[in-house]
Amino acid sequence: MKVTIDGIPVDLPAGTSALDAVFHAGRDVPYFCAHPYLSPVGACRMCLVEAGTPRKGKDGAFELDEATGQPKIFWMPKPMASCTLQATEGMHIRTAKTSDVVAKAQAGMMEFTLLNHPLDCPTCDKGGACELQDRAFEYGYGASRYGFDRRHADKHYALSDFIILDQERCIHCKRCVRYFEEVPGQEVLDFIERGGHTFIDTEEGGLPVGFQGNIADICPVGALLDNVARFRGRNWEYDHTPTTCTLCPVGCSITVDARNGRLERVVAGEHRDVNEVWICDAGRFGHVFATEERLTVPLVRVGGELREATWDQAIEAMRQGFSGHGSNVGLYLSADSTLEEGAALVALAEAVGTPSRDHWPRYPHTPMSTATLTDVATADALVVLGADLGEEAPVVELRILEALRGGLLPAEFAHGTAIADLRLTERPARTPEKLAVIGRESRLWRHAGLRVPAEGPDLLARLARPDTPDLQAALRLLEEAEKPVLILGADVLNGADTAFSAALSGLAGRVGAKVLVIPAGPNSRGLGGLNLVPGAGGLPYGRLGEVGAAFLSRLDPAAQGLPGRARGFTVVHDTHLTATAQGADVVLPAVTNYEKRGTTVNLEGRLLPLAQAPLRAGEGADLIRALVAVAEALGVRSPVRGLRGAQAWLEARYGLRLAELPAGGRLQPPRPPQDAATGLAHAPQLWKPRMLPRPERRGSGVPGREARAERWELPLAPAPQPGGDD
Amino acid sequence: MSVLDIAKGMGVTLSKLFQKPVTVSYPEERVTLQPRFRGRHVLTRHPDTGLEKCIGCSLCAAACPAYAIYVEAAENDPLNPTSPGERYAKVYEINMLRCIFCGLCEEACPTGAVVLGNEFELADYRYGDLVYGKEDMLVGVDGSLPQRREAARTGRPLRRGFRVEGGARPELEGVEYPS
Amino acid sequence: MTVADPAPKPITSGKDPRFAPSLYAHVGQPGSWTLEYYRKHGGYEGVRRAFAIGPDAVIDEVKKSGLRGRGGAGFATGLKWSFMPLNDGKPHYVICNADESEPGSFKDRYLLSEDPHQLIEGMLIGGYAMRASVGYIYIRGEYVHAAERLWGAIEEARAAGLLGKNVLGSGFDFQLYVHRGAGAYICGEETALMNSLEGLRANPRLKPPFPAAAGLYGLPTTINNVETFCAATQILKYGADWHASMGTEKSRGMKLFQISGPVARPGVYELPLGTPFRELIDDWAGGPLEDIKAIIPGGSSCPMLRWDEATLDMPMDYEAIAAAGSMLGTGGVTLIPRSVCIVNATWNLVRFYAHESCGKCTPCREGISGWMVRMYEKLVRGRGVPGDVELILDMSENIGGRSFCALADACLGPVLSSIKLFREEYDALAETGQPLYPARSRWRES
Amino acid sequence: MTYFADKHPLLADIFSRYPDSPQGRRSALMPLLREVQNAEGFVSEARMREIADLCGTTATEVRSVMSFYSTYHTLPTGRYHLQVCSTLMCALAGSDELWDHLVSVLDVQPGDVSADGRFSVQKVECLGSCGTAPVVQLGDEGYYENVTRQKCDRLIAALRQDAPPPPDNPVPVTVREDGRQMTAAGERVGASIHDRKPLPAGGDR
Repeated sequence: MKVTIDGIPVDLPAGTSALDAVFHAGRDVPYFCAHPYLSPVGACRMCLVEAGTPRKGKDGAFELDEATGQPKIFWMPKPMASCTLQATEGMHIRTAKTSDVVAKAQAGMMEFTLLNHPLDCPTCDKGGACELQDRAFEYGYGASRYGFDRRHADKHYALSDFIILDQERCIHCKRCVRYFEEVPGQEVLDFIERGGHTFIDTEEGGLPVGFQGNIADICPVGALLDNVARFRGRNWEYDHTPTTCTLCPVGCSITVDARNGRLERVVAGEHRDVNEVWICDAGRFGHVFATEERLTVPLVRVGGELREATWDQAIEAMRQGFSGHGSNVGLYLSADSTLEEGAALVALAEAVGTPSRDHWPRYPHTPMSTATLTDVATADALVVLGADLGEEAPVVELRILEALRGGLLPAEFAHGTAIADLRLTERPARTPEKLAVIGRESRLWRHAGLRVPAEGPDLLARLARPDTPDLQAALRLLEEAEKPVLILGADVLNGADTAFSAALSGLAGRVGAKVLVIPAGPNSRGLGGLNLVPGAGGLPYGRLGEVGAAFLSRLDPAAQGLPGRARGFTVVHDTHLTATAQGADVVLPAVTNYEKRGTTVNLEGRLLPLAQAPLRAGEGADLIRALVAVAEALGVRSPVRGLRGAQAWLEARYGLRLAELPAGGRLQPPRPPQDAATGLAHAPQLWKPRMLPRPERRGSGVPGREARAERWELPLAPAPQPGGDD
Repeated sequence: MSVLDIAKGMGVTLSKLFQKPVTVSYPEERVTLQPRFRGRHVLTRHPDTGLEKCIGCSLCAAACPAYAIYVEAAENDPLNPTSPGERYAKVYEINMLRCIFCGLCEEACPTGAVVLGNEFELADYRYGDLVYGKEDMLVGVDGSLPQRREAARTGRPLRRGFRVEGGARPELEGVEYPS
Repeated sequence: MTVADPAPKPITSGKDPRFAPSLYAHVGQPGSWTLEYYRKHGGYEGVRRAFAIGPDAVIDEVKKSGLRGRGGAGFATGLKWSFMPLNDGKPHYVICNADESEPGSFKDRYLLSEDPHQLIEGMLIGGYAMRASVGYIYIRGEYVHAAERLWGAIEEARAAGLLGKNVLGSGFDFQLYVHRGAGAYICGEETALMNSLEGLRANPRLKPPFPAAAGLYGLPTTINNVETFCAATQILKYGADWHASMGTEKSRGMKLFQISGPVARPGVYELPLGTPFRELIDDWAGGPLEDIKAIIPGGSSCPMLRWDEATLDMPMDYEAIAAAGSMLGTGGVTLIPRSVCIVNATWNLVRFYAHESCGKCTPCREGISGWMVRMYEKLVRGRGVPGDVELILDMSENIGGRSFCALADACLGPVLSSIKLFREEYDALAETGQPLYPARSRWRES
Repeated sequence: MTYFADKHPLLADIFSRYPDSPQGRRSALMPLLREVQNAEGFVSEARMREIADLCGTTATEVRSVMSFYSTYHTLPTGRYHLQVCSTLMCALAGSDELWDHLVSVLDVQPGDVSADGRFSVQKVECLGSCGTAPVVQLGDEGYYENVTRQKCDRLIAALRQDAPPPPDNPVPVTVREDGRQMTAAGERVGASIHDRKPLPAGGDR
């Protein structure tokens, strides 16, 4: 389909909106209500363009312009909103750049939009990253002719602990309302009143925790703001670090905004194959631990008490502590560690010769996933088995809901994702009958056409040979669909073994379903494939108490109700002084995953890169460097002494090339994880207590003058005489 | 060079010999400054309410070509506000060693909170003491840090080595300089 | 059907001896709303004939009659009906737009309350022609009396086998329900009406898809005005030729003209299209009671026309009024007396549109509801300054044709026309703060 | 006690008008709001939640829809809620004076209820009674039309006695029993449709 924008011819697929045609041609048109992942509504009227089409005469041929011999363009009598206008064959479009009518229309519309918008940009957290600010600068008149008082409404009105609303700033683009209706399927926010009195509110006593934070990202103005990051910094002051979230196995793309060494805000990044542009509330708001009460120096137990120490002192303490344990050392790490860190741990374990190595959480056996998140979003039948997605992998829930509203993947153009996808409609029709949920009651139940309350590890067997009408219906759903996807969660996977895998692939093969297995930990799928499980005679994490000496990286067994120590010497490597760390002999400061470079593997088997945000971590070290210290204490030389070394080790051992991973990661058939008993059941929990916002703890990193005034007396004696006197 | 030229030169010398000297024996005597002289910053307050004009917007920091300003904002306690509106500057620091006294911060300020005053006697011993916080710049705090330290040490009133012709500029609400 | 030739000159005056009121033939008669009365006067003959000739022939008949939508836009009804997909296996809906909220219009109210069976029959005909088995009458919430009469009539019709399964033994099933609105002018817009019927905020929907493709509940739907359905009843009863014999070349049939303002007999008059204003105002309504300066030809959204000989001689049909720069609209004629300040009168209407703006799109919400109404208020309160009128004109340029639906444009009808016709009144207010025609009491004592 | 707990036939009747689907259930929202308002005079937050459950939506949506329409009230109204049309056609017949008169005689402002709990007033937009202006609507009962000053006073007096006169519905048309219209001069012109025969049902092709 040929379309001409400001004289620039472009070739576009049918069904493209005029707005995307304009951007595809490299031109610009302002817009507020359109959003790449929401339905176009044409409410803000900013994206006006002039459009004209050729017309076919009675003979079926285009009517020609007598002067040029080209098809004559019949211009529409008034400017059209390009977000809701479908580009058609031969259409001509004029933007503000070539049309004075459009330029005036847009400037006039901007004047209307700004009519009641308060002039509090200096105090508004959106300032500097505000679509309205930018567009007003680019397309506005520069001054308003409105000579009346602006509308006054509720300012700083908390919709929840996380989201704060300023009704004066709202420009009624309806993105947030449409977001809740179309994406998480919750009708919790809507316009109240009509006409000039319209404002946004909820009657539900607050927004539901889950996916509410996304509205702060999509609000084109500062009406809906992240309350956790409120007034923490201006947008141009943040260091933006695009990285991957490692709170759950989905691996959403995020951007970490840090200022002055503190993590102040997390915003969603776009990854079309993983999270699109949505992230969960835990990923967005649960970052406060990264700047609160961090361990910044090693601690060594002296006389029964943990004392601050240098790394050298810590290494010395470890040398003494480990001596006598020989190779009876357990090495355990958290399953959100990177592949590189896992490699370093395996390499050290091999150098020491200990079979006791493990990561947690993990399942004794994890069947292989064959489905990607895109498969989930485009499936025509979905059965969720024993999973509480809200705790295990929240964004999978959004992708399931995407499938239920039609499974339309966003179109892509030269400028990126289609901004106004005309296939998306307001209040989309959902097809709950495509979804069956078998398991304990969860948030997803509301959207499922078939709900089967059940629990226990035998759910898969019961689904394969259904004994109740509901289960029969679920199986029939899988059988009758063309692209079914089966999603498995903790409730069935805790008891998984090879027989389970065989049964699963049997069922999947029989009904032609793809399988999405939700791993226990954020990177347990990747770490499991590194042979990071107890070897012959080795002790798993769950039997920590039986190991002679142990090194634990960012694990807190004491908080899980497990013994927090090995039999003998215990070293803990963590970001905070956890319950386990408090009982350890040596505590090494760690860094969070926001401050690491490395690679993680998500539930699809996609390798995703982590980047390092500039956070203040004191002497904190990632696991690779911490293990170098441990190796030194153990008197062995590990082959992995840095990130590059770890990547080289991974390439040499498994052929994994991680060095030149693209920004969006790479889908790579993963190595099957090794099996090993855990002795523990994994109970997924997304929000850890330390992630909850605690505003009272969020002080400034800058000492006040009072502290400095104490030091007024200089060490120089006598005090120098300031010159001059009356 | 002719004799005439020498005489001409000597003539200038002679004529100046009998004029009043322009040299000011600073610091014993006060130097006279023009009101538009740009010295260290003052953070002004609203004269009627006493609330700080600064709302912590960081625009001064953004405008500063020397990266001398650091601002951290916080939310006002509605019952006991520091500034009008929702937001105030919890931390407001200017590094006087970096500052080039260009006045761009003053131009960028949307509320007229930060104004360059006339004080210039800032010399001090330690780097840290040249980072001025809110406590050092709010209107009502006179003199520089070393001057105040000296006044506190000796118990004598703070003394400034300058006077301003016609007093402080009107923008410096609440600031008084000897004239 | 035979074509009468040579074609006699169409009837274009209510005083033509051949012209007989049909839509309002029974309105105002005692008991006219009962089934008994309606049957006695040839009721349900039209739908019997429709069943006899078949659905496609019904659409042809309506096309041939030249009937155009009576809700204001004047779109050809037969053509609209033919847009409905045939045999697509989906349920179809017909909706009657009885949300009569346009200031100056009050014709449907009496059709609904005094002759509800005529509407029911019209909807049966429409439903039959468009293969719809469910019809809704969206009646504005304030018409309590009319809604009660409608409910009663539907009950009667259902009991008599005129609604429900197998209507009159034709094999056609049709259910009819009344849905009451709750006070929102925007519900007169068909897509907003459907949203309202679905229990949503009555924001207009995006077109396309048009209702005939995806309307109520996403299914093919056609919406017509009350008068249109009633006219369909008459067309099926008396034939397309009879209907086409009235009116002008492109505006066929009779029309309910309403007249309000200072005239001797304000009310509804059924006249053929093309009747001149003068006949309506003088002969039927008894002439103006005071000096008139402007005339709103078809409901408040239609630009005002100057009260002069040319306007009075203008035939009331779609084309002639459009040529004069206004619209026939709903046929709600309002006379504005000389003694009323035109700025004040326009402010009243702007206030109406500001109150009724749904708030979806920016030019209407901010431009009209936020700014325009305040500009008028400022002028009327005597605080205007020179340049305000130019500002209103420039603002109108930024609103007109830029909004989502036609409500904003409707507001500009009275604004722009009053400025054009009575600029001197605006200028006087803006310059002196004093209106040329000061307000005086208009309330009658008894 | 919920309002609809004991009203199953009413609920069944309302829901039967709309398709048996989630969208159809939602359509019952406005009739249910009307039911509650007619019974209680306004719709409280508890009722909003109840209606939300019945319609399969949330209280937010119910409030959103409700606040969109001007005839639903979230605050209690007086026993007699008088709505005065204030649009141009009624204004030309003196509705502004009528409004001022009502407000001062009843001593009540919009949004308030008079001291005796009887009256509340509201200015509304065109009620479709332009031919019989000015008009006052009483609650959800009906119209009083051609409200002159004397009629207004009579109406207020009657309401104060708690004896509201029946709503009136004058029909401003001139078609007589014979089916012909009468001009202002009293002349019957044109024909009567009663003299025309409907086409035979068998078709005329």
